[in-house]
Amino acid sequence: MSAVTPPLPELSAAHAAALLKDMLRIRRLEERCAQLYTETRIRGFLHLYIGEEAVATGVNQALAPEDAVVATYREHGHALLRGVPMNAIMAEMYGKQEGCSRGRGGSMHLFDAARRFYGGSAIVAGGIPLAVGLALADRMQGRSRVSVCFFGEGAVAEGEFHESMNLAELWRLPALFVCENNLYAMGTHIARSESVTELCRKLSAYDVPCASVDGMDVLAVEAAARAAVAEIRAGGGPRFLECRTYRFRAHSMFDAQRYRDKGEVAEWMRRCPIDALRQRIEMAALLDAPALAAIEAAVAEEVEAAVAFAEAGTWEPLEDLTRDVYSPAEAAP
Amino acid sequence: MSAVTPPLPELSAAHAAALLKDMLRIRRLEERCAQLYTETRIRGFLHLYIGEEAVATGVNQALAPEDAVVATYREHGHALLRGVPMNAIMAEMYGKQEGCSRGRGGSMHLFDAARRFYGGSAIVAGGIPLAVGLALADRMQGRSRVSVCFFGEGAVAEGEFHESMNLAELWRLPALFVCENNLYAMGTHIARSESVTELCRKLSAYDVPCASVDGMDVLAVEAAARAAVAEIRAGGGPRFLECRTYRFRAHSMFDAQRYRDKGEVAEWMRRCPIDALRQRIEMAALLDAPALAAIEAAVAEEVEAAVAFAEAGTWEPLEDLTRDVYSPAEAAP
Amino acid sequence: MSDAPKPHMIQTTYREAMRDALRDALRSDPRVFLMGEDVGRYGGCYAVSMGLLEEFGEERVRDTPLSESGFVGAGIGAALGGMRPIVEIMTVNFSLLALDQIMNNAATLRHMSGGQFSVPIVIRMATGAGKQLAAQHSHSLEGWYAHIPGLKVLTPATVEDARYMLAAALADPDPVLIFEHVMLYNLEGWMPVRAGAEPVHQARIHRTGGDVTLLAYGAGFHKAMTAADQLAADGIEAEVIDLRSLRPLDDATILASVSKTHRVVIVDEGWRSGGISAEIMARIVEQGFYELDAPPVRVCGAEVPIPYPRHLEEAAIPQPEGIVQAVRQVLGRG
Amino acid sequence: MSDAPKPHMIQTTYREAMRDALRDALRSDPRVFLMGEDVGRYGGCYAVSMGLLEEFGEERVRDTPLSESGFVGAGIGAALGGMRPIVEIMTVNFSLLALDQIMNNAATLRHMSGGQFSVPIVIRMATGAGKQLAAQHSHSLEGWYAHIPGLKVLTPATVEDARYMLAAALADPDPVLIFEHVMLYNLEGWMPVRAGAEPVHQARIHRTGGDVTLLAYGAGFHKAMTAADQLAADGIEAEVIDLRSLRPLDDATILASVSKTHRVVIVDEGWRSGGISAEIMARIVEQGFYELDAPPVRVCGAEVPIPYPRHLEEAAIPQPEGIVQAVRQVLGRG
Ligand SMILES: Cc1ncc(C[n+]2csc(CCOP(=O)(O)OP(=O)(O)O)c2C)c(N)n1
Ligand SMILES: Cc1ncc(C[n+]2csc(CCOP(=O)(O)OP(=O)(O)O)c2C)c(N)n1
Ligand SMILES: [Mg+2]
Ligand SMILES: [Mg+2]
Repeated sequence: MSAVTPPLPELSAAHAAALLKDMLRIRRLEERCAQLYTETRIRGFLHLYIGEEAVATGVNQALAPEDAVVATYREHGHALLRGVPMNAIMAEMYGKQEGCSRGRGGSMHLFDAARRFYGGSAIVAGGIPLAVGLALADRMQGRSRVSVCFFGEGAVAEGEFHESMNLAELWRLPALFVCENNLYAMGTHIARSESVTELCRKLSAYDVPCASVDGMDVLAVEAAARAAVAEIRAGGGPRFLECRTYRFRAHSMFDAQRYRDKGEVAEWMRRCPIDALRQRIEMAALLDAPALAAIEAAVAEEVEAAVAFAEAGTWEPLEDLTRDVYSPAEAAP
Repeated sequence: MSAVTPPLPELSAAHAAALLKDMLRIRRLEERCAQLYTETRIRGFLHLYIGEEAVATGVNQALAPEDAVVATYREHGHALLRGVPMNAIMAEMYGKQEGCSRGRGGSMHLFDAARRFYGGSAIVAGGIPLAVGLALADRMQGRSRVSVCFFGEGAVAEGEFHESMNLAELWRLPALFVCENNLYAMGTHIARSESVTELCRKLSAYDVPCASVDGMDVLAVEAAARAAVAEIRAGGGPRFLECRTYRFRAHSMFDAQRYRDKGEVAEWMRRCPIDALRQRIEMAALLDAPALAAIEAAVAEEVEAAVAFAEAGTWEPLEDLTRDVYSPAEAAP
Repeated sequence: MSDAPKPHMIQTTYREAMRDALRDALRSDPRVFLMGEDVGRYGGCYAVSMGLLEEFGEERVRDTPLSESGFVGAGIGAALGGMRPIVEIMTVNFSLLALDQIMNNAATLRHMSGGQFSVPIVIRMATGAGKQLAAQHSHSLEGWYAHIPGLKVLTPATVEDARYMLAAALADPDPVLIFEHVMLYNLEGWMPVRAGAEPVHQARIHRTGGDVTLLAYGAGFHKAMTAADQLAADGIEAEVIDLRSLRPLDDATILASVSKTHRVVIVDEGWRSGGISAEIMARIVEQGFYELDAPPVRVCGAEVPIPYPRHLEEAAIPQPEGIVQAVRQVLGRG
Repeated sequence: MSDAPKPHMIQTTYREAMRDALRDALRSDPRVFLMGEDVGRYGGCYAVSMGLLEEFGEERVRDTPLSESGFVGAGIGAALGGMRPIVEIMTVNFSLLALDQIMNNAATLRHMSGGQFSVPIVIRMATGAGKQLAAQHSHSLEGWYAHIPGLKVLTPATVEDARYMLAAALADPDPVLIFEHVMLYNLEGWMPVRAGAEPVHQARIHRTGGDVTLLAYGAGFHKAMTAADQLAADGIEAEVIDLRSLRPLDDATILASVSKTHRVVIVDEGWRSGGISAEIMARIVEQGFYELDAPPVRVCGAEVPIPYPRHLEEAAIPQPEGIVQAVRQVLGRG
């Protein structure tokens, strides 16, 4: 929680711009989604990543296109940065068949086979064994890809988390586990759900090397992720990365937030990862005001285009309801 | 694995005799059961505790009659020492209605409500949350009882184990978790199922205090259990006790034992807990040969009486098959 | 008995009724406690337990970590240890993680111990589709749970049952699962003030009619009532029965109605194949084959993971129109 | 086609047939691997995979820790990643621990991703009672699994199906569960040597007869055959059908037989209420009501946790005598 900004020897203007744009794309997309939710264009659950953008953005820097990602129901940002077009994401939010899951998944179930984005898993911890299996497949097939799994600190209480860590280390699999520790699982603070709150101590039970970084600092996340991914690719087995972060919004769209106080929220909001990066950029004079404005403008344009795309999208015909329960050519039950 | 015997300042003749008798009761009971199995008087699975008797015996010394025990399918010894009559155990092995579970459970499901013996659970790790709940009930009702759960090292890989450790420490429950680490889960050596084999490292992930003792030394187990139970009763929260032991027989009655070599088995057999205690007794001249023979004779008599009891037992009538699926209609809980 | 005093009636919502039931239970029996994810500080994911933490404290309104198998198993253990736990699994979708404990321990302990141990646990879960929560958050598995001997399965559909079934479940020495349909929490209704629960394993005839028997439960019951209204406008009198309990099923009430109407439509939001509708159909055939003028018709959930968009979700679960159509089919007026 | 060449016949056991099937699969496709508890060093808890570790090594015959949810989930992930995992859950009794992965991931991913992802996993489990293993080790849940859309459920009852169903399951792009009844592993039988699998989702008529249709699967199929022999001695000709696949069910074969015999007995070792027998009955009634001369009769597992003693275990599951009696009942000769 230190306010001291470490020096940034290697931050180029281009890289700064890229990181800022990535985070802004997530932020603006989701702000727009929240608005669309109140307008009932988007329904169901909508879990916003606002405040946590540095985590997906930093980790994504370390990944190659062929790497796989498994995420949770709070995955819009991850999908976006992995290359799923914003249009397809927004159409999915609307439930339109132009969406990246044909409209069937909505906010919680973004998928994209071509980008190796495996969802969008809405059972807490349920995606972790999938990542173990994806990594196992790579190891057995002699590929040097990395499988990355994102999940919240709430998932650490689930037995599946522990089974998965053991399997990953036992089999020395090329997997990166990224815990987005935003302190709360819905309304439950980690101190009320874990007898030990330092997550790295969980990992020492499995010998999985663990690092804990400031998840509000995109550069810190990037550095830690790069180090971890390099080790994984070098055959070092799995790595665990705890990113200490905070969600600025309610758990899903609305909740009374009786479980945390406004002061705490305000304090974390002062550490907004986007503001922080912008400040660094300004302090180091990496980008000037027009350049920053151009990024915002480009993002705004992308978001509005996505809304238009989603609005223009079409509903999957009712006759297709049972399509894809099974693969084609196989008899339905 | 040290062969040096520590001094035994406090071992009285009476205590030595009691411990020896307890272990012999288990050993001789099970040897007889094995024989009865080959004669097809006992059917189904039969998991023998032979070689591991020091664990149940040592831990039992630390318990009061009102304490609760949850065990596994390898629980004949635990039931016996908790006071379930050998007759009722043997009749249960036969499937006779005079058995401690009315004959319905057999070897894997010994129960005794009066002795607070909660089974006899045949799903690996499935009993651990039960012990957490029993301890929770005691804590909520302000009782100072202890709930003890026995399980094998194989259970540590199950997610439920981890969920339970966290709950127990989070709620500071009066529970003792005893891991009978006999190195194998069926045919799988712990080194092939756990990335970290020092079990106490798992517990540090939850801040549950852990001790690891020589499970072939009944006095060492007793001392560790007494210390742990005293702390639990004093309100110190849960404790974990790893007892390093070995099963001398196959997993259930027969297996090819292709998974371990004869030399390893022989080496552990030289550390037989009963022989070890007998040696100590002899070296310290605590009991003379007639006294030892009397113990053996008493145990033999008890075993043969149990066999006779079981043989004379009766089959539950077919009409009772569905009795007790539900409570009688008007029973109040 | 028409001059017996009418019970005092009050208006409430399903959510409030459920909360009142919980409050009552916590007040009247010190052994009762409520445990589950976010039941305390958060007030329950569907706000059912809002305010209870303040009244009863953290011990008795106990937030748990995300450890479904662990805390359901702990609830079973606490029940064995003399408590009367009400365990809330946030939704049925997460209950699969606790199924081993439910089937192999809660449902089994009594029989396999030769009757020595009862497991007086109540497990509540939200169930059902309708909120556009997609494939992993929209299961209707209450009928599937009804397969398991040793369990009882209740499906309160009315504010009255939301208010009174819990007490009956707590009075039961055996494990009882209560399935609360997510679309019912906002339901408003009138209910009589009672001292205790009505027998919970009896189906209730909510509307009498001689042309066809409509069997339903949970949210589907309300759709059946809507369908019955539409049918009545057309001169078709449906007898609508709220099953209330899926295990045990109230065969007697079902068969009596079938013997009167000779035609049956069964409504079940769960997946069709192997659902509770099949069991009901089998029992009607076994016990009332010669009473049937036509094969019973099932109106069930489509055999798909429930999709997110509203039009597909609606198409995937029973709707009044589908029920009306099924009635016409069974009456040969398709 | 009576002059077509007879396939070459060989004698084997169910266990060996299954092992040969595994060996074949491992030999013919490098993407295939076997994973589960004690499949390697121990040789499989029912000795099915004995010797495979030696031939294929630890990577492809992969022992796992006791982590059912973890390794089933890992199998699903490996399938997504291009492998063709065969995951063995030692017995169905432990599969409840992995049910979330099976229902919420394996069965669901394809539909909810809009058809982008297939999950070509095969999950094998031993199932059933008969070995006096008592309440927690004797479940018959294959019919219950058949409720879940997205899964296929196979129940090989013969050495031939033990030998050839696996290849078909592996060729299927969707998740397939294979239930191997524990009482069948020692079964000996003759089977034809084939190049590939017969269509696995078709029921097979093993014995033709005009008086009654006997529907069964798994170990129950053999009991039905025994019953048919006894009935034949009495002049009653039963048509015995091995269902082979519980999801999908082969309605066509079932209904064709019902149209011929007009009377049906269904044998299912699972618990009666809400079992697959109810679904079969429902389909027969829906599609063949007017063909029925009498209500179908179910011979099912008793609704109890299976007890340990032999006499009670036998009483708790279908036996030939009960099947014979049910046939007499359905023929009105009770
Ligand atoms: C197994 C399971 N239990 C409960 C839920 C309901 N639920 C959805 S999100 C959530 C909180 C998860 O918190 P965390 O893992 O910290 O992730 P975050 O939402 O903070 O990103 C809960 C309890 C669920 N989806 N799955
Ligand atoms: C959940 C579950 N998985 C698998 C099994 C099958 N099984 C029975 S005992 C056993 C080995 C358990 O080993 P461990 O916990 O070390 O206890 P031990 O038998 O060595 O005393 C296995 C795999 C089971 N009973 N339950
Ligand atoms: Mg969180
Ligand atoms: Mg062991």
